[in-house]
Amino acid sequence: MSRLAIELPGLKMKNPIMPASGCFGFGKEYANFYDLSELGAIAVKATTVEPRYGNPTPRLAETKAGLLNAIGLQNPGLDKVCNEELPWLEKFDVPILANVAGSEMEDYIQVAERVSKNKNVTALELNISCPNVKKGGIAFGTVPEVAAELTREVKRASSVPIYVKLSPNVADIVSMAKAVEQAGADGLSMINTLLGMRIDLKTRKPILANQAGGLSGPAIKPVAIRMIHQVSQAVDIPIIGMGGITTVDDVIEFFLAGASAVAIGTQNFVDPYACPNLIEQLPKKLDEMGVDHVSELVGGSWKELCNVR
Amino acid sequence: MSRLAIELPGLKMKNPIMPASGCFGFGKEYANFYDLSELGAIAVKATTVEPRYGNPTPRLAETKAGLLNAIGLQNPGLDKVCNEELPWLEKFDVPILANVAGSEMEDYIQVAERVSKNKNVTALELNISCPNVKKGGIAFGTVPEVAAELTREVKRASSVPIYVKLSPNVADIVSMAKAVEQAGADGLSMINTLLGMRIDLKTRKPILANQAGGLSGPAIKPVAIRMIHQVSQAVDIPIIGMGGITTVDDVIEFFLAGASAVAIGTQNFVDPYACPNLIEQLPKKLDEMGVDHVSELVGGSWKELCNVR
Amino acid sequence: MLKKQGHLSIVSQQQIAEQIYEITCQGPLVTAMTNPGQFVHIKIDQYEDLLLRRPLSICDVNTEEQTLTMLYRVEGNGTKRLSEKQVHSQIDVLGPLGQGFPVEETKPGEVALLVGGGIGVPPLYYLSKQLKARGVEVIHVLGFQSKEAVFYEKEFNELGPTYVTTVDGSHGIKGFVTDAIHEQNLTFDTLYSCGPNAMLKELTERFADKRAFLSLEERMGCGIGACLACVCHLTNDPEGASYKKVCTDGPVFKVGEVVL
Amino acid sequence: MLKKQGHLSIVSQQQIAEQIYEITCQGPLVTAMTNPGQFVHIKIDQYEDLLLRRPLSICDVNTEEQTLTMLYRVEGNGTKRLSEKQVHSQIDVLGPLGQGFPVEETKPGEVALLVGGGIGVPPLYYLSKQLKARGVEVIHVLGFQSKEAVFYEKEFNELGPTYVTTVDGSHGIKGFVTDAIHEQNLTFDTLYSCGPNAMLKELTERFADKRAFLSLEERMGCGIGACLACVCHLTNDPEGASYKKVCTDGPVFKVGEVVL
Ligand SMILES: Cc1cc2nc3c(=O)[nH]c(=O)nc-3n(C[C@H](O)[C@H](O)[C@H](O)COP(=O)(O)OP(=O)(O)OC[C@H]3O[C@@H](n4cnc5c(N)ncnc54)[C@H](O)[C@@H]3O)c2cc1C
Ligand SMILES: Cc1cc2nc3c(=O)[nH]c(=O)nc-3n(C[C@H](O)[C@H](O)[C@H](O)COP(=O)(O)OP(=O)(O)OC[C@H]3O[C@@H](n4cnc5c(N)ncnc54)[C@H](O)[C@@H]3O)c2cc1C
Ligand SMILES: Cc1cc2nc3c(=O)[nH]c(=O)nc-3n(C[C@H](O)[C@H](O)[C@H](O)COP(=O)(O)O)c2cc1C
Ligand SMILES: Cc1cc2nc3c(=O)[nH]c(=O)nc-3n(C[C@H](O)[C@H](O)[C@H](O)COP(=O)(O)O)c2cc1C
Ligand code: FES
Ligand code: FES
Repeated sequence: MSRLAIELPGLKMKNPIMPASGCFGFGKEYANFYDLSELGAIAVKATTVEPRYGNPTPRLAETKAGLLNAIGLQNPGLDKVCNEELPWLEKFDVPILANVAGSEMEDYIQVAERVSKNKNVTALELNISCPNVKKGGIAFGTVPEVAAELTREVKRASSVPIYVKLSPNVADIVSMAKAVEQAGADGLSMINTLLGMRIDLKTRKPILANQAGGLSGPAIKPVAIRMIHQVSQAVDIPIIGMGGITTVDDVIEFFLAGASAVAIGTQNFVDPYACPNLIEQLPKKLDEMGVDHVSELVGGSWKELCNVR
Repeated sequence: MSRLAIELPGLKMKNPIMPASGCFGFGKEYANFYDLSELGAIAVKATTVEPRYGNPTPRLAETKAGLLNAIGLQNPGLDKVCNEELPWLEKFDVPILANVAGSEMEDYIQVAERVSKNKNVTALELNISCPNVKKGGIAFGTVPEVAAELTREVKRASSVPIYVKLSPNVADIVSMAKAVEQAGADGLSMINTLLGMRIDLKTRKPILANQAGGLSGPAIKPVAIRMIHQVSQAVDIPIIGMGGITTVDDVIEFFLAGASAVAIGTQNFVDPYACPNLIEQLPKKLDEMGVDHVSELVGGSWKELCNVR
Repeated sequence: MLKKQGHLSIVSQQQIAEQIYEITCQGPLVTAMTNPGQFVHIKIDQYEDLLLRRPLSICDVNTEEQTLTMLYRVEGNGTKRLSEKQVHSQIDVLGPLGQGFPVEETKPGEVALLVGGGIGVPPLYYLSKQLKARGVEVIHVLGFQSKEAVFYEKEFNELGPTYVTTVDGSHGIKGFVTDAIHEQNLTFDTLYSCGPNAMLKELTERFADKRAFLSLEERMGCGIGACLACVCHLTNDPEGASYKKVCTDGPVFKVGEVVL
Repeated sequence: MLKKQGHLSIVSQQQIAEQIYEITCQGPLVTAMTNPGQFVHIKIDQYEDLLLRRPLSICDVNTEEQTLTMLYRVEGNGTKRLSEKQVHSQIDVLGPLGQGFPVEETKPGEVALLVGGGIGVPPLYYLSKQLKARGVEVIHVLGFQSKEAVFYEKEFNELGPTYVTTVDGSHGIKGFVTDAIHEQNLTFDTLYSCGPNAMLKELTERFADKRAFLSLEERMGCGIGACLACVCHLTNDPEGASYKKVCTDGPVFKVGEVVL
């Protein structure tokens, strides 16, 4: 087994690096740049029952070292995802983490049930934290009991392991994590975006048509690291870490904090080759650090034994 | 009255710009750089009953466009603040917003009662949100009922108006704001720092001795703007806005979001002349925008009439 | 898999009007930039406070010398920092991207009317050169705010008749481009246009039944179709879930195809 | 109110050892930099991803030519970006800051032992020059990791006897500075030192009863005493609330004054 290969529930990965949901569509565009089989996994765009157009434009605004987005879960809907998008991805040798979203519990169940049957979908990512949908969505992500119930139901409906994607917009992330773990989550994905806003001085209005949006990029990395550091010590399920990764040092920092794999979001927009570049740089970095296998780093900032040197 | 002058409960300010608490000590150091009477007000460092050394070092770590700190409420204690620090500031013609902190309700009450009697202290800032103290502190900042009770008691003890400084580490900032407004707060201060962490790749440990710390600086500005935009529409008390201000455009953005005055924190460390520079630049910016008085901008992003062009 | 990203070296940079800069840069990537109306997505420097790339239109290309010229207006931080870059320094360019103007829709001998507004003018230059080379008769109508904002008048004049309008009348015809088209009684076989939305809407109203192509602008993330930042509705489904992406389906669309 | 902040122009910059750079810059601010052991706080560029200033010691000053020389090791992003700055570009400098080495504590004719470790060596150079000018006999012990990391050996040699140690023995005496002091039987009236904490601790243990001054390092925010990032406990109150600030009370302290 290679020094980068890892195995998480449902995800047998060549390396611990995947693009983050919503930042990679269903892979088609990036397939013009490199072979998607190089990736550890792919987290595809959120799928809802019906096709959605999402929010009006402008949907993006840049902030210092950050990006605000209010795409609003635009996606082609369950039918098209299952009949076209996912089958297209079958030609690549890479596990798919399918991101599931909705407004009501029933939506989630319906999407989870059907999407999890696609042969390349080996795990689901439960998006309980998208800040850009108005109904339901946000409550799922901030109340432990509600998140737990949703997790339980989706777990029942799904034929593959499920990762719950946590929102950072909470006072107590550990309670959220423990609640969904107890409800049967096989893993966690964290973090989703922080809620933010920018106002245009000329128009004197928020830049985003939706007013508020989700903040991603390097600006939020310290929040992600802190949350993963806390949560990884409190739960026994693995964490897919994300939030502001741009360099291989960032990747290592997420592992040390307690992530078992990482996802790259915004950086794909800055550099379409972001994921393969990081995959290429990782072994060299492990050499520098004197580490044989990437998994040795997981939780290194709080596990006593790992702190060699 | 000058086009910059504003009047908030307890704070009769020449201009709407003040240094933020904890980023300006008790003013002595910056008095070497400029005349403190130029400032709209001064938010001094948090005061607790007893002197505190605070956290072990390292206490600071830089992040992309941000700063993590874990000072830990170091301060000379109530006696020395009232007998030395505050009297020293009396020679300047500037209202003092005294930041009050503690671990127990009684601490807050004791500090508030005595500090508010100092003749240049014209308002208190209730620090219910400092992420760097382990006991009590954090709960005050995340549970509306607890924050309300504290506000009520401190309000009773204080002889001057009180501003409650809100923590951004909550799922629902509006509930917090409304709870303390109902409990008698005269104004709000927001935002305090976001909880974050950085891990050192060489030592494989968190850089801060305290592990986690508070994230400030440009990275958090979109979160501050979003929260002020939400809260200012939901309450009737004024907001002192802060979080990542570095330029005069940032100042305007906070006003448009709904702040009535602003505080400058981290930027004082980058540029010791940050506050006087912004005060100097503000009138020119108002000219550019065709605005007579700075208060016309308050809430401009959501107030219909204000959106002239 | 085509290599669409690389570093170009700046060979010249100068201010040519109020807030308007002309930048020329060089590198092998340029050889693929043959379609006017396409754009490139630029990472201005490596400092991460300025996170995203910035989209700029191709204004002129010399494939032999592998040089790309762009014109841009200093709007915010990104374009400001671009304007401060020195000759010989590098910029990270992704492109060419998107669907450009269909040159082949206009037959040799036909008349093409090229209508540009403000910073929408640049892509029309490369378009005009290609149309002219093809034997198309080109007429330009270029709208600006005021005299100080006018650029490339001489360059366009060398390719064909050029009417410049300014809103304040300080140069050329006073008014908007549509006023000039009306006043001068300009007729055409194909209309190509790029500029502010208000202008494109006006042109759509007048020439919806004509052979016309409009280039749109929208805030972009990836520039390659993945992030869904830049979508617009279709005219035949204005409220529905169908959509086009400005970055990959556009920026040039047939008149009336998408909702402006 | 003294003006302590301004822009200096870089007049030279070169690599002088592995990861070590020498930078010299010029401007009126330099005239105030008369006390060795003081430091300056540098804003490397205006890009906000690198937020804070970086503290660097004054290594040499020419008040007549208004030039300041600093030596630094490329550690992270800030020093890396500093190393990429071109001659003639500007850096924003706050300083001189802090309390330097008390030159006047050593009388003419007395012996001063200057002990530096790694990137703690730079401030000793300006100190040595001033001591020598005062008629003090200076001896230097400079410790490095290895041969490749050694710098300014010649420069120190010109001022007085200089013992260089390397941990791996690849140059000079093998071992630590304390080994060299012991082996060479070096005696002194005053000890001045700057270097890693472990070295300062070792020196404190040996020479606590001597006239000795140590320069400390701590992560800094403001550099002027306001943020309380850089505090340390006092030896006579090691758990209490009393404290000293490295940036304003230090970086130089009397041996045994503060907890290392
Ligand atoms: C296909 C296309 C072609 C373009 N061609 C040109 C050109 O040739 N010359 C030129 O001067 N400008 C052109 N623009 C507009 C140009 O991209 C923006 O002016 C520029 O991105 C502003 O960046 P900034 O950092 O200076 O402004 P800021 O306001 O600081 O930018 C912040 C963010 O908003 C985005 N943004 C701001 N304004 C616009 C806008 N009008 N359109 C799209 N994104 C925007 C930026 O890309 C960035 O992500 C084009 C835009 C598009 C979509
Ligand atoms: C009084 C004083 C004098 C100094 N003099 C010199 C000198 O002459 N030459 C030299 O090479 N170095 C000196 N240092 C250390 C130098 O400040 C750091 O190496 C430098 O700040 C690292 O910045 P960076 O961006 O490269 O590293 P990063 O690790 O990216 O820095 C991140 C943050 O940590 C801080 N930091 C990191 N390491 C240190 C450190 N060792 N000490 C203080 N802050 C640190 C930085 O200032 C910055 O805020 C001095 C430090 C102090 C306190
Ligand atoms: C444009 C955009 C769209 C996103 N869409 C989704 C989504 O559909 N589902 C989801 O779970 N997360 C979505 N996210 C969040 C990312 O997956 C990721 O959690 C977040 O951006 C933090 O990572 P980053 O800083 O690397 O971008 C989106 C993020 C961005 C920037
Ligand atoms: C070093 C440091 C110390 C701080 N100490 C305090 C404090 O004692 N009391 C308080 O209410 N806020 C404190 N804060 C928070 C600031 O007042 C401010 O709310 C926050 O830093 C956001 O503003 P900024 O981004 O402009 O720094 C501190 C912030 C920093 C960076
Ligand atoms: S910019 Fe990303 S889809 Fe068009
Ligand atoms: S660095 Fe701010 S007090 Fe010393």
